[in-house]
Parts: sequence; structure tokens; C-alpha cells
Amino acid sequence: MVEAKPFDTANIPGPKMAMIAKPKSVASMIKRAKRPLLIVGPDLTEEMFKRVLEFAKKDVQVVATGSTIKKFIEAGVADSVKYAVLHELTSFILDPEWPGLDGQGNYDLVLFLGTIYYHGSQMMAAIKNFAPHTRAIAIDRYYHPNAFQSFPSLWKKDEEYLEMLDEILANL
Amino acid sequence: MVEAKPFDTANIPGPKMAMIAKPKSVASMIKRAKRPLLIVGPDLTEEMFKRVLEFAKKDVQVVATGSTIKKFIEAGVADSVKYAVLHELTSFILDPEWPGLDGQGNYDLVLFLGTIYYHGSQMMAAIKNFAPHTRAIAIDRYYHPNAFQSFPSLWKKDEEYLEMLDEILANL
Amino acid sequence: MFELKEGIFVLDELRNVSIKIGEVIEEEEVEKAIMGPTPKPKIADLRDWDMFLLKRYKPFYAPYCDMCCLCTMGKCDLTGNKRGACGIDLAAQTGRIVAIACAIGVSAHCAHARHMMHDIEHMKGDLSEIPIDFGPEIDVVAPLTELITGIRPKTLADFKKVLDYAEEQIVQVVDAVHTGQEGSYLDYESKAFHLGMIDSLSKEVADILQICAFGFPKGEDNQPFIDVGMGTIDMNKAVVLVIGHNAPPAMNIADYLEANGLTDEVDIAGICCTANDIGRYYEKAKIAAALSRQLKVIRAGLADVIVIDEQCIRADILYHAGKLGIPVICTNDKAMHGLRDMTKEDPKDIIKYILDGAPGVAILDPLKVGEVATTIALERRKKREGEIKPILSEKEFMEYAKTCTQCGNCTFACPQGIRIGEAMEAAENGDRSLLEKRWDICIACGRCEQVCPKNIPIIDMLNFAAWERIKNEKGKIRRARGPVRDTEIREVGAPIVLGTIPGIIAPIGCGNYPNGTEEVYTIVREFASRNYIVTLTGCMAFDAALYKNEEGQGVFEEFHDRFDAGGVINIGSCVSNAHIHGAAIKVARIFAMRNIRANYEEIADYILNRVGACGVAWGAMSQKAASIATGFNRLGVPAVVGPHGSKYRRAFLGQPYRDEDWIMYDIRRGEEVRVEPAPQDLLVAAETLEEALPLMAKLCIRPADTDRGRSIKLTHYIDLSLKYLGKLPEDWHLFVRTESDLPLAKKEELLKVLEDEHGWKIDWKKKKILEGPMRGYDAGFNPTNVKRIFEQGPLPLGGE
Amino acid sequence: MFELKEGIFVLDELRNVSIKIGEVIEEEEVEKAIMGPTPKPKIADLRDWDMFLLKRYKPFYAPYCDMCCLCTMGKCDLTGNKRGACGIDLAAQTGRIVAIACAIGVSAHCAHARHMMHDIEHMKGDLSEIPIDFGPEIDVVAPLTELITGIRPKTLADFKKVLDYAEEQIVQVVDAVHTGQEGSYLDYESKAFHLGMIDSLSKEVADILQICAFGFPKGEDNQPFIDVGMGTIDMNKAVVLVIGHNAPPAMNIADYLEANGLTDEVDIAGICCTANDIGRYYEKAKIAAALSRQLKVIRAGLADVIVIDEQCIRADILYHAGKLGIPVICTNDKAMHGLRDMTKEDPKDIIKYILDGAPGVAILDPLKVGEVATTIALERRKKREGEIKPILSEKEFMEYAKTCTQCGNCTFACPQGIRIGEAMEAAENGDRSLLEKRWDICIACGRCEQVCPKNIPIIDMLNFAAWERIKNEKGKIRRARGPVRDTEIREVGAPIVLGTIPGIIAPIGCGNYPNGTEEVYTIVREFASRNYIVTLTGCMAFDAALYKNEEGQGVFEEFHDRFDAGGVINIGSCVSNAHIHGAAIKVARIFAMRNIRANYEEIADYILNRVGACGVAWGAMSQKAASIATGFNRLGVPAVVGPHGSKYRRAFLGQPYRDEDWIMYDIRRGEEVRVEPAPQDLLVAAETLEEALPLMAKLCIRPADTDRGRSIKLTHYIDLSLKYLGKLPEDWHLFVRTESDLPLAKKEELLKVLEDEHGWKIDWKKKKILEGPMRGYDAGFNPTNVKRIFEQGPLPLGGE
Ligand code: SF4
Ligand code: SF4
Ligand code: SF4
Ligand code: SF4
Ligand code: SF4
Ligand code: SF4
Ligand code: SF4
Ligand code: SF4
Repeated sequence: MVEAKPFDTANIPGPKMAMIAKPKSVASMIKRAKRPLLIVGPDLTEEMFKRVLEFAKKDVQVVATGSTIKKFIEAGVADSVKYAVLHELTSFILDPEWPGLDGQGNYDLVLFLGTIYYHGSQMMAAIKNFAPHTRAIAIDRYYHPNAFQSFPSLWKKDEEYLEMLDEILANL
Repeated sequence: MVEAKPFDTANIPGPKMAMIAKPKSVASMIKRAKRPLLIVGPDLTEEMFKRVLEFAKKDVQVVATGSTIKKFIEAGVADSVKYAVLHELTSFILDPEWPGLDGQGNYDLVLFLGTIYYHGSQMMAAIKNFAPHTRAIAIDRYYHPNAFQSFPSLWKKDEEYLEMLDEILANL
Repeated sequence: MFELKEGIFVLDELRNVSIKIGEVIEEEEVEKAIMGPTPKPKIADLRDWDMFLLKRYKPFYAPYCDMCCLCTMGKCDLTGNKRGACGIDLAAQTGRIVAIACAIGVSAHCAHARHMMHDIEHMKGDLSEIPIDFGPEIDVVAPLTELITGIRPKTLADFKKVLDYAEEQIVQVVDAVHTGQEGSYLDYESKAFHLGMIDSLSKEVADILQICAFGFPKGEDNQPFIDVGMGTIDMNKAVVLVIGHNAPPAMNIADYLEANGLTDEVDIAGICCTANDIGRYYEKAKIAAALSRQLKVIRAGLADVIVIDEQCIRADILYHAGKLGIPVICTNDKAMHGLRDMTKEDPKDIIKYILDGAPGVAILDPLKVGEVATTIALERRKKREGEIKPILSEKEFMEYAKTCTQCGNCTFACPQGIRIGEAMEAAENGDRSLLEKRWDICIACGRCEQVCPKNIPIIDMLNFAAWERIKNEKGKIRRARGPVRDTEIREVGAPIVLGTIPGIIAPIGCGNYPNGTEEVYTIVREFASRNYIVTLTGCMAFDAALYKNEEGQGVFEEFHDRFDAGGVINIGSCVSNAHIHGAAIKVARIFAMRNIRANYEEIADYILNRVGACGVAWGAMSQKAASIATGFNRLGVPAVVGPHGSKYRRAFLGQPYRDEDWIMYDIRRGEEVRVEPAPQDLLVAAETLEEALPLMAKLCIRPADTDRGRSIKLTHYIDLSLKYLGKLPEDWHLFVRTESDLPLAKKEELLKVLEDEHGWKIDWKKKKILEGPMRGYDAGFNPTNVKRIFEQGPLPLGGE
Repeated sequence: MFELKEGIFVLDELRNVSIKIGEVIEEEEVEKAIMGPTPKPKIADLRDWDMFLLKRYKPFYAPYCDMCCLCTMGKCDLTGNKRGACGIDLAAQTGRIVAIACAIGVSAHCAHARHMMHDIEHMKGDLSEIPIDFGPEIDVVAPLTELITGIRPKTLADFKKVLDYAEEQIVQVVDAVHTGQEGSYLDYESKAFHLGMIDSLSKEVADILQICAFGFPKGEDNQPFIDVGMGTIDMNKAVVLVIGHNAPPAMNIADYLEANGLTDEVDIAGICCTANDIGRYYEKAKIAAALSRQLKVIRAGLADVIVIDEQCIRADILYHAGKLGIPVICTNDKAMHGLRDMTKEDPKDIIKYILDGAPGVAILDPLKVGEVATTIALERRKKREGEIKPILSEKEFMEYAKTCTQCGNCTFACPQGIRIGEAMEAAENGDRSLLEKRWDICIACGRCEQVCPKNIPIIDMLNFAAWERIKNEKGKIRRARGPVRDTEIREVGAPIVLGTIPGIIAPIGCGNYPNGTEEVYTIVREFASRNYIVTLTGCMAFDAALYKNEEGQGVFEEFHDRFDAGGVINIGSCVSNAHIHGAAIKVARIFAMRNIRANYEEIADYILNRVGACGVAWGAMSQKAASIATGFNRLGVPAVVGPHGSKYRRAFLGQPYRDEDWIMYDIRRGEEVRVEPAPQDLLVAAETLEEALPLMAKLCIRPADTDRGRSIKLTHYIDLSLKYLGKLPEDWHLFVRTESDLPLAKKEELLKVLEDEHGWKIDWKKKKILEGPMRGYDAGFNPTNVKRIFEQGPLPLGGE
């Protein structure tokens, strides 16, 4: 069985915990979404970052939080990537009337990758409980129980994890 | 997949939740145990009660809690069955030095069946966390997350549930 | 101590007269009564007593959650008694959660007392002008206040410093639950005990305040009857439904009705303690229901306006009242529900605001509530028919029943595990009896409706099926009488201590009973007919009144309400609980002539050893119930709770097989004695009623019982066990010291059992026990658990 | 009001003189200052202000658990904002949990103040003989007390009624969190604000009490330096390690050392606020570490005896101290750890009891602690070598490293997610640098050791790897100076309000930083060198002192400690936080000549609009931090917390895109204006330091900034964003009202951006903005959010 064990042992929010996300179905959810958003936090490896750049190329709006924006600037793709304070950003996502990062409206699918684990977990808890208009998918190295769907915990299995990201990308 | 869902939706105690018990392995745990104890509470059907009587015949010490003792008296087996207040009984079980219901010492395996769900759940929580010298197995109609092992929730599947009890008995 | 300091005062009109005031002597000292060792005890001052209790009655922890989420170093997984990031282990964490629950509970009572005090000042003026006078039959007016603080209050103003003390102590303990610091579960329990004691004190203050300020009954028995039950609400009148615990706004409504001749046009019906208290002020008030029926009443539409004050109010009151368009008036800053605060505005404007369609309003001045609530109720009454019908039509009911898919979501969500789906199916097939039966077991919590994928209004379905029952639910309760009189104690003190009155049974608290309200009736009737004294408070008092005997009498009609054998007494609201403690303390004071002033440990020891009282909170639900029980426990009174009570996480359970836990000092003989495990537990949850009844009888046994008393107590213990469990208790023999302890009617039979099953030696000729008991009977046994008392004897009374 | 009642008093020795005292006039009234609208506000009295704040700064809830387990009707599953059995929904439940956290936090401060008061009475005698006198430069001695209660205290005795008030309010709110009753998350937040305010008040009382009673510095700058860091403890001496918050026992130790000429033989080292406070009393004291290193210090064996008082003590202190045989003396009833209470026994007996091997003892009388602790430390010192070595030997270290299986259990348990296994593997292979680096990120919580299947003493492993660092960790901190002087405010009031001092940055609180202590240093240095005023308290002050600049100076050495541009001030312990509020209030009082007496709403509005202050609790962990932040927020001061801070469950986040949230009244023009979102948030967690720095700069912007001030503030906001994030902020243009708001150095470049990216119209000849900003700049802008102030103007000052 895949390891649906939160990275923080005690991160057990209650009866509703994320289903395990399959790369293909994540890809199709992204494709079906009207406005998907990929939130990229600072806890990511170079290999992960490379995949993130691919997402950006595939028309998924990327927003960098924490200090991650620097990486994008260094990679020369600052134009297509937005910056936001994750806490503020999540509070906007809860508001159905938020005009979005581009003035075009809120997002109906929010992907998380690279957030500081516990902080990101809290943000997904907010979305799960108070944002019926959107869904959070964790495509992180860690299982995120507060997501709607999450990858299992793969922080010790880099290869496997990167393959899953690649599989999403391949299906976009 | 079997339904490892607590009967009370919100009965999620934390990261350690009961594994699903298989009748055969329960039987062999009983056999391996030096002193097994079957605690029988008032929430049981006639068919369940019949099985309980079989356990008593197979040398498993039965203790009736709540008002269940009446049933045993009516069934004419009062002699082999003890009575205890479940709350008190559980507190004794936590004490490694408790001489047991018969003066022969504490029990190293405690089976639960028919306790008022939520009350029984609390008792198993106490055993799980504070009684390293024993283990609680729920062979109830409901999944009990605080047990060490538990049957899944079968309260709507009487037949299936009774078969599982029978299978234990058959293997004793 | 109250001190005057140097400063500038004005004496009448003489400004700028500076007087230097020296030492000010408290009134009490002038009275020369001897002050006990612990006036206004702090956290550690009674810790020795606590540690004694905790050694014998070990905290039994059944965690409700294996994690802790109290700070941002968490969550911490404490499974298996691991330690969290602050270093706390699961046992201490569970003790800490218990302390937090008690802190919330005691705060409710203490803040209520303080709020009441402000209300009284606002409504009645100077507190020092309101004497505490309970008439010639009550001299010890405030036994808990005297026991704990050493203060003997003369006027309501004297309670200010009592509440100052209580508040200080609460805040001290709430500090102690902060992340980090206390690491011992024993010390957390000692702190919980401290709060439980402050809880009892706060309740006494709250009840005496309202008794004296509003002229409630002062302990008189033979109280008149008050209507209780949903069927007693007269919907032909305009109906004001008052809910909560702080009655002054409700009293203002009663005043308004009387001042305006509207008492026949408007019904005041109440839920929870405000209901009990408004009845102490205004006899025409009806008690609609207890807490666990709040939603049933509201969703049945039995109100034109709802007035809430504090505590025990549905947090979703606006949501449910809104479904039926019933406006809600909040009268207390503790529960404002986001409503507009119009306290300072003209009542006419407030009335208009509501009648124009606002869901509710906050009015924090009780003196304004009467006019507003009454006018709104009368206006809304005009707009509806008199006869009230179920909310659902027959057709809707059947359609919803059909809609149900028996998915089971409601059952998973239901705290009672009620098989609603099954009952819906039966209803669909024409059998509504299942729904009707479950109506009473349902605690109207609304969780099922939150999860039903078909949006079936389950409470309305239950109400529909039980409509006849609702309409006919009409009981009688005695008006609450308040304190137990010293003169009564003079009569019953000896029989209680000697054991010839087998015990005091105190059914108290809220209503998440495992199996409906009838069990409450059974408890009360069973013990009252066995000559126990049954003292009720809070919601259990209402629920007990809903059932009738073969002659059509309820328990309050069947039994007298004296504090005497076979009495069934509505003591009052939850805060009136204090009078039950008070009665036990008065036994020590009046019967045993003990000095109760600031002498907590000695008196608690006395009560634990001699006063066979047992509380029962069959539907204990709230944090208040937790602190109430803890307060009883520290004073030496055990309590039984229903099976939901194990979710409190902590019980106090004795281990009768451990000799070292049951050694007491015998003052008379100057030696230590191993005594019977009496009472065996201080706090225990029973799984079923059948288990609870003999258990309660057992918990009334005390080491100091005379043989005659013990024989009576054992009679009931054994009888109840035979009646409800079909067998002799497993442990009855532990309580036999001599043959005269045995129940008379069964003496030989039991001697035989002792010989056969327990190997005791019997002299059959003399029918005497020769060998067997853990100790013999000694009529002069003078037990204590406190070394100081053993060595130095009780505190002298002192002259007055 | 303080009232004398009829009664029997004794004037000096004249007993039985009965005096009838008429009206007593409070001192304050004699002073004829105008009392503001809300003296001693109750829960609902400032609710309008709260509702304004909550409309703009919406509570953002990130539940930490989707269930509620607070009563026996539960657990309730509230996922998806469902309602529990009491009717509460997840939003209100989360608000309730926040209120409970604040209640615990404020209780810690308030109970501490009360405890301190009792200690002072015990140690120094009559409180009315101890004047509150901060010298000629401080007239407004107790700004929070005056603001909240309307009282101007003259002696310490005046604080009694202040604490009575605080305790009453706490208990009122704790009542409100009882199951049932409040159903609105907004009202729970209003109650949390109320507690936050009481928290600030309680802290002021606590600090003034100790300053005045023990002669701490009274706001003087240029304070001497105190040693800080684990390396400063001199293990050649006997070492007493004091931990906690209530310093009187520690002071008694210092007194004892001085009285007995032992100051060179015994080192007092402290952890947490007791460390800061003992330094205010006894300059030779060392500050060993902040909270998050408590276990590192203990497990390194850096103590001969440990003396704990209250708060911020490991709950497992006995467990860890016991491993090394270090005895623990508990000096406070809040944390007794199950130890024997020997308060009343002879010090000699206590010393013997400990030296005979007891793990610890409780001594609740501070006056007894000095002798006992010192003697024990000296005795234990005799028995050990001077040089202190790591607990593990080289061999043990390597063996443990080998034992590790890289199972990952420790990482799953670690709040910081530290890859211990990886570091163990590296150590096994000879590279200890990973362990060494992680030593600082580790908050020494001990959770990893609880789960390691190989029982590896992970903290000892970290300490071993970081031993050189530990030995050399020697920093300098200023002695805590306490209040900000009125004379300083006179200098900086204008620059702060006009914005030319870009802001006050207040690093406060505990230590679960995401990434170790160095970030604290960076925050302080970054802002101090930009001419912000940096005021530190609590553990962050210690951690900031651990790093050095290129010249080898720490921040306290590099910067002055005046309350002025570029100052780095150790204000004091956590309770000294109140002086930061005090400084903001004094700006209103002294610079703007506002009447602060009982005038909370007006002053909070003033501060929110004009005083560019921002708190930062980078390692906010405790319930105290929750109530502290909430107290700052109600007063109009925003706060940034580290990423763990989102586990507080609630933030206050504004929505800059909602016009209706940012409308203010302009008193001068008599109209409403849409202003820039300044400050945008009241409480926000930043994910990384790089994010936090520009965010804090942004949160110092205020609508009332002058153009010059705004230009300076924007300069830093933009600079910090460029420096740490590599780009212009996304929203900097929202803060531009006119071209003179623009940072001077970048004016043209930014005008270009405004034209190109935001479509603003620029007159390039005049370098003027023609169109674009949401409002123009108006030097006379006189903003308020309070309708009453808009309509009636500020409260007059009144003569004194
Ligand atoms: S209070 Fe202690 S056990 Fe609870 S979350 Fe915080 S660190 Fe963990
Ligand atoms: S309202 Fe009644 S039936 Fe529904 S969940 Fe609650 S107790 Fe069960
Ligand atoms: S949740 Fe609704 S549909 Fe499902 S069984 Fe219950 S009542 Fe029927
Ligand atoms: S008994 Fe319980 S529910 Fe009833 S009024 Fe009292 S506290 Fe409330
Ligand atoms: S203690 Fe309660 S709120 Fe906290 S995690 Fe457990 S169930 Fe949730
Ligand atoms: S307080 Fe309310 S939500 Fe919490 S467990 Fe009790 S009923 Fe459920
Ligand atoms: S002690 Fe340090 S390494 Fe261990 S769990 Fe705590 S923070 Fe992590
Ligand atoms: S838990 Fe122990 S064995 Fe496992 S990785 Fe951590 S240190 Fe190594």
C-alpha cells in the first residue's frame, strides 16, 4: 500500500483525509479545471524546480511564495510567475469574489508543491473546510492529509516522486 | 476495502488506529494468550449472545458489564461468568498488579464485544495508551479505532459479522 | 483582609478631609470565632488532602484524543504516554485537559455570579442594603463560603471579596495549564480539585445573591407545583421562551407582565436553569424542557420570541430559530451571536427593528428586556393561529420518509448512534413507533441533519412522529426551594451519619442520557421509595418530573420535599447545587459540632468518612458538570455519571484489592485500620441504568456506618443488585464487619454465602461471624485520613 | 468605585468605634481629569471597534483539527464548517479555540502579576508604601492602566483593583467558551480581543510591580551589558540555573550570594524571562539561553541545581534533569511536578533531603530559596570537575551514529522535520557538520528521542557535534531598560507619526523559529541599520544577541539603546512588552495631546492610522504569544509570525481589493476616503525570512504618513523586497498617492513602472503623476475609523 502517512506524525485532522492522488488523474483534473493555480513554496529540490518550470510552460499559472520567487527570477521566467505571501494568498482563495492574480477571477483548482510542510498543511485545512468553490491537490513530496488529494509520502524516494511529476506533465 | 471507519464518525483518536482483525488471527491470539478475557457489554443481539456463550465454553473467561449479566443468568451460565462495572474493570486492567477476577492475575489479552460504543471506545483508549502489558481486540459489530485490532464496521451486515465470530470459535 | 489606606476621602459633604486610618479589623474577627487553618486557600494549600484522595482514588485516564494541539510546537502525538514537544506526557496532558474543562466550568458559575451581582446592583441598588437572611431556621447561611474563605457574609456586598478570591484562583490555575510548566498529572488533578472547590463556592454565591435579591424561597418545604413539559406551553397565549442561566432578564419580563396586567395573555416558558429560577420568582412560568430538548422545542415552533441569556444555549440558535422566523433576543455579553447591540436604544426602536424582520438583537440591560420581549411576542402572536401543528404536513413527512436511502450517515453522526434510517423505513411502511420511541433518546443535537445527503429535517420528522407525546407531555415539579434548613439537619444529621437514612442521592446536571429521560424518573423513584433523600437540581429535575406512577402522580407529587427520608426535593438551578454541599457541611457543623470556618480538609474528611451521599449526573455533558463533580469529589462526595461521562477522560477509581490504599487512622484507638472500600470510587461512569442503581447504593456506604446503618445500606445495595442485575453483588462481603451489618431479612442466607463462597467461619448457633471480615465492628470507631486530625484532634469550635 | 460601607472598624487602638462613612471620592476624580467613555470596559463595551477591525481584517481560519472534543456530546466532526452537537460550526469553534488560547495566555500574565504582588507584599511589606516613581522623565507611568481602566496608579497598592478587574474579565470570557452559548466567530474574536487587551494591561501591572519593588532600571538608556549564551556559564563556579518568569526566588538567590560574599563562587544563569529579570536586579547574572534551548542546556549538564518558577518550563524537567542527577527546586504553585512541598520546613532539612538524593522539592516561599539553592549548588560543585565535557564520549557518539538505521521516525516526529537520520549517517562517515548545523534549527523539544527505536539520545548527539559552538557561544545583551521615557517620545513622536522614522519593529516572544536563531539577528540588524526603532523582549532578545557583525559586535553593541531611530533596545521580559504598547499610547498622549484616560477606542484608532509599528514573533509558540499578538492587534498594531504561527489557526488578513473595507473618515474634509491598504494585515504568518522582511516594512505604512514619510517607508519596502526577493513588490503602487511618495533614489524608474505596468498617467516634464492613485496626497488628512470621533472629534484632554 502507498504510504498515506502525514509527514508530521500527528497531523491527523479528522475523519476527512486526502485521497491518494494518481498522476494521470491529477493531469486530467488540471485539464478539466477552468483556472488551475500552482503554488510553489521554498521547500523544493533543483529537480523539482525543473518540473515546476515545465508546469509554467504548460499554461498553469504559477505563484511563488516565501522566497521561492528568487529561483524563478534567476531562471529568467519571472514574467510568467507571480509572487504572493502564502497566508494572504490562501485567504484570497477562500473568497469566491477574489479577482485572482490576473484580475480574471478565483481558481477552481489549487496545486501545492514545496510549501513549508506544516504551514502548507494549515493552508490546505483552510481550503478544505472553508472553500467549497475550489479544491487543493498536494503534489508535494509529502502526504498532506488536508488536501483533497495528495501524493503519498515520497521524501525518501526522490526518483519515484519525480516520475510522478513527470507523468502529470506528460499528460497535460 | 473493508470499512475501517469508526461507528462515531469523529472517533479519530490520532495516528494509531486499530488494524483490521482477521478471525483466524484473533483465534490464534486467544490461543497464544496466557489469560484472555472477553468483556461483554449490553449492546448485543441474540445471535451475538449465542456466540458469546460458545466463547465461555471454550475456556475464555467472560465478564459481563452493564446489565448484560442478566442474560447470562437467564441462560443458566451465571457460574462461569463474572460481573463487573466496566469503568472499574478497565482501571484494574491498567494495573499490572491486579489479581484478576479469579485471583490469578491480570489478563494479557482483552476482547471487547457489545459495550456501549462510545464508552467502550474510551476504555480501549485507556488500555492502548496506559497498559503496555495487555492488548485490546474489538470483536464488535463496529470498528473500534482505539483497539489494537478491531473488526471493521459490520453493523449493517449481520450475517457477515456472525460468520466472523463463528470463524474465531471454529479456530479456538 | 479588607484594609483602608491613607488617602483623600470625603465624609458626607466635607471634602478634602484627609484621615489616616490605622488597622481595620474584619467583622469576623470581632466575632472571635476561631479561624481554621486555610482561609481562602491557594493552589497548594489543600494539596495534601488532594494527594491523599489521589492515592486512594487513582486518576483513571481514558484519552479522548491521543494528540495535543494546544500550541504551535504541535500537534504532538502522545500515543502510549509519549511526551510532546513541551515535555508533557499523555497522562499529564489528560489531567491538563481535565483542568481546562474544570476551569471553563467554574468560570461559568463564577462569571455568572459576578454578572448576577452587577445585575442586582443595577436593578436593586446597593448590595450592602440587601441582608442575607434566611429566617430563624437557617443560621449557617453560607456554609461553603464559611468553609472555604472563613467569611460569614451578612449582606450581599460581602460576596464581593469572595468573588475576588474565586476569580483570582481561577486565573491562577488557568495560568498553570499554559504550555510548559506543570508536568505531573497528580498536580493537574490537585489543581482541578481546587477549581472544583471554587466552583462550589461560586455557585453558593450566585444562588444566595438571587435568593436574597429577588425574594426566592429560602428553604421552605412543601413548595407549590410548577408546570413542566412541552405540552404545558399554552400556545393560545403569546409565548416568550427564555433559555439559559441568568434569570434577571426573565424576571424583568415577569415584572412587566404583572405591571401591565398581561399575565393571562403571555406565557413565559423556560429551558435550563433560567426556567427553574424564573419559577422561583413567578409561579405561572412553565418549564418547557431541559437542555437536551432545546432544539425540539424551537423546531416545534413553541415560541413567539426567544430570550437567551448565558450558558446552555444552542450555539446555532439563530440558525434554527431563523428557520421558523422566531426572533432571538440576546441579553448577555457572553452570547451575542453577532447580533446588533441595541442596549442603549429606545425600546420602541428595538421592537420595530425586530418586527421589521431582523433575526435578533442584543439588549444587555435586563430592565429593558421585559417591554421588548413581551411586545414582540404579543405582536407575533396576533399573526398566527392559536392551535399549533407539527411543522411538517402528513404529506411532507411521508415524502421525506420515502426520500431516505438508509445511507447511515445520520447514525454515524449521531452521538447516540440512533438508527434513524431504520426508523424512516418503518415510517415509510406505516410504522411511526420507531421514530416516536427514538424521539426521547435523541438529544436534539442536530448533527444528523448536518450530514443527511437528502437534507431530511430529521428533528422535524421526530417531532412529527412524537406529536401526541409532545402535546400531552405535562408534568409537575415542585418550585425550587433552595437551601436545606439547619432545623432539618438537626433532625436528619444523626440518621445520615449513623446510616439509618441510607443516603443522600443527588441527581444533577444536563441531559445526554444514554437511553432517554425515563431513566431519570426511575433513579429518583427507586431511591425515594427506599427512604434515601433525593435532592435534584438542573435539568435532571425537569426530566424526572415527566413521568408518572400508576396513580398518575409524578415523583414530586408522590413524595414530600423535606430534607428527610423519602424526600424528593427540587433544590433549584445548577448553582443551587451548592446547597447540597451545604447540607453535608452542615451535618458536620450542626450534628457533629465541628468548626467549619476555613477548615476544608477536616470537613471533607468528615464527609468522606461519614456522610453517605452520592451524586448522579446521568447526562453529564458540560464543562460545568465536570467542575461540579470535581467539587463534590474534593469535598468527599462520590458521583456516578452516565456512559457518555467516560469521555470526560478522567475518573477516580479505587482499587479495593490494595490494602495500603484503605488504611485509615482511628482516633479513638490511636491506631491504623484497614477499612472497607467505602466509597470505592469518587467518579465513575456506569454503562447502564441497571448498573448505576446498585452502584449508587454501594457508594453511599461509609466506614463510619453503625451496624444498623450498614445493614440498611447493604439491604439496598443487595436488593438493587438482585432487582436490576439478577444477582448478589460480587463484593458485598467486603462491607460486612459483623453479623449485625447483614441485611436482616437475608441474614442466614448471606451467612451461608459467606461460609461457602468466601470461606468465613460462622458460629451457626449464635449466628455470629467468627472469622472473615477485614475488620470487626467497633461502635466507637472514629476515623480520619488526616494525620493532623489524628494527632491533634478536630479544630476547636471557639466561642461566638 | 472604591466604597467604604457602614461597619465596625478599629482606628489605631480604639476598638469598637463605629463610624458611618458617607461617599468616598476616588483620588482620580479629585484630579478632575476627564474620564473617557470606557473605564474598565466589559466584554461588549469595545465591540464596535472590534467589529470594525474584523470587517477589515477578516479572521482567516486554518483549523488545526476538524473535530471538537470539548464536551461529552462529542467528538464532533466539523469538517466543511459543519455544526457540532452544541450547534457550533467550525468557524466559531476555531474562534472559540483562539479565545481559549488567549484566555490561557492572559491568565499566565495576570496570574503572574498577582503572584508577584503577593511575593512583593511578603518580601517588601505594604504595597501602599511603594510609590510608582519613574523619575522626572516619565510622567505617564502606566499608559495601559490609564487607557483601559482610567486609573492613574500612585503606589503599587493601586494595582490591586486593576488586577481585580482583569481577573473578572478573564473569568467572564472563559465562561463564554463553555459548550453552548456563543455561536458567532466574530463575537469569539471580539472576546479574544478583549482578552488580548487585558493581557497588555496585566503585563504592565506585572512589570511596574517588579520595577518599583526591586529597583529595576526605570527606562534609562545606555544600559550596561549582560552576558548571554551557553558559553558564558562559568562551570568552574557552582551554577544555579533559574528558569521561568517570576524572578523573586532568583532575586533571593542573588541577595543570598551578596549577603554571604559568594558572588564569585556561584554563577546564576537563567533561561526565559527570569533570566532577563534577574539581570535587571543583579548584573552578574548570565542569560544562558532562550526557551528553545532549555533541553540543550540541561542535557549539556550546565547546572548544579535548577530553580524553576512559573511558565516556560519544560514539563519533563524532572525527567531530563534526573538523567544527570541535577536536583530541581520548584518555587511556584503553578508547576509543582508532584514534588514534596517543604515550604514550611527548615532550610537545613530541605538541603539534606535533596543532597540525600531526592529528585527535587517544592519551596513556595521565595525568601527560603536563596539559602537552599546556593548551598545545594556549592555542595554539588564540590563533587565534580571544573571543566565540563560533552555528556557523550567520542566513542559513544560514534556508536550511536552507527546504531541509527535511518528509519525516519525522528523526522516524522520532529516539529522542524529535521533529517536526523541523514545527519547520523554523515556523522558515522566522519562528517559531523550536518548535526552541528541542525543543532541550531532543533528547538530541543525532545520528540525525536521519544520515538527513536534505537533509543539514541539525539539531543546529546547534537550537543556533542555542536560542542565547540556551545563553548564559544558568548554574546552581549543590554540590561533590560523597561519603559520608554516621555522625553524620548517627545523627540520621536513627530518623526514616527510623520513617517520619517520608518517604523517601530518589535521582535518578541518564544523560539520555534523555522530555521534557527540567526534569522532573529538578521531581522534586528536589518531594521536597526535602516533607522527603524527596534524594541525587543523575551527570548528573541537573547537570540538576537548570539551573532556578531564583521567587527565582532553584536546588535546590542553595534546600536544604541535609545528609543530613537536605529535603536536596539532590550525592553525586558515578556511582561515588559507592555512598554511597547505604552510607547505607542504615549505618542498619542504626548505628541498628539490626546486624552488617553479610559479612551481605548480612540487611541487604538489613532495608533492603527498613524503609528507605524509592527511586531514580529518569529518563533511564536505559546498561548501567551497568541494573547500578546491579539492585544497588539486590538490596539492597532499588526504582527508578523513565523510559519509555525499558522497553527494558531487564526490570522487577520485584509483584502486590499475590496474597496468597502478601506474606507475611512477624513475629519478635516468631513468626508469618506478610500485609502491604501495600510496596514494590510493585523496578523500574518510569513513562510520565510526573505518574505517576512519586506512584509514587515510594508506593515509599517500608515494612511496618515506624510509624503516624506511614505517615501522613506516605501524605500525600505522596495529595497527589502529587491534585496531578499529579487523583485519589486507586486503592490507597491497601491501606496503611492503622489510623486513625492516615491523613493527619491528610484523616482524616475518607478514612475516608468507606474506608466508601463499600471497605466498611470505621468507628466514627464514635471515628473508628476496626473492620474492613477486611488487617492491624492493631502497633508491635512485627518483620518479616523470611528464614527463618533468623526462626528464629535477626539475626547477633550481636560485639566488636571
Ligand atoms: S502543548 Fe505541548 S503537547 Fe501540546 S501541542 Fe504544545 S508542545 Fe505539543
Ligand atoms: S438530533 Fe437526535 S437523532 Fe440527530 S444526531 Fe442528534 S441525537 Fe442523533
Ligand atoms: S442521513 Fe438522511 S438519508 Fe441517510 S439514513 Fe439518515 S435520514 Fe436517511
Ligand atoms: S443541568 Fe446542564 S444543561 Fe441543564 S441547565 Fe444545568 S448545566 Fe444546563
Ligand atoms: S485534542 Fe481535540 S481538537 Fe485537538 S487534535 Fe485531538 S480531537 Fe482535535
Ligand atoms: S463543544 Fe460542541 S462541538 Fe465540541 S464536542 Fe461538545 S457538542 Fe461537539
Ligand atoms: S529535539 Fe530537535 S531534532 Fe528532536 S524532534 Fe525536537 S526539534 Fe527535532
Ligand atoms: S529515529 Fe533513531 S534510528 Fe530512526 S532515523 Fe532517527 S535517530 Fe536514527
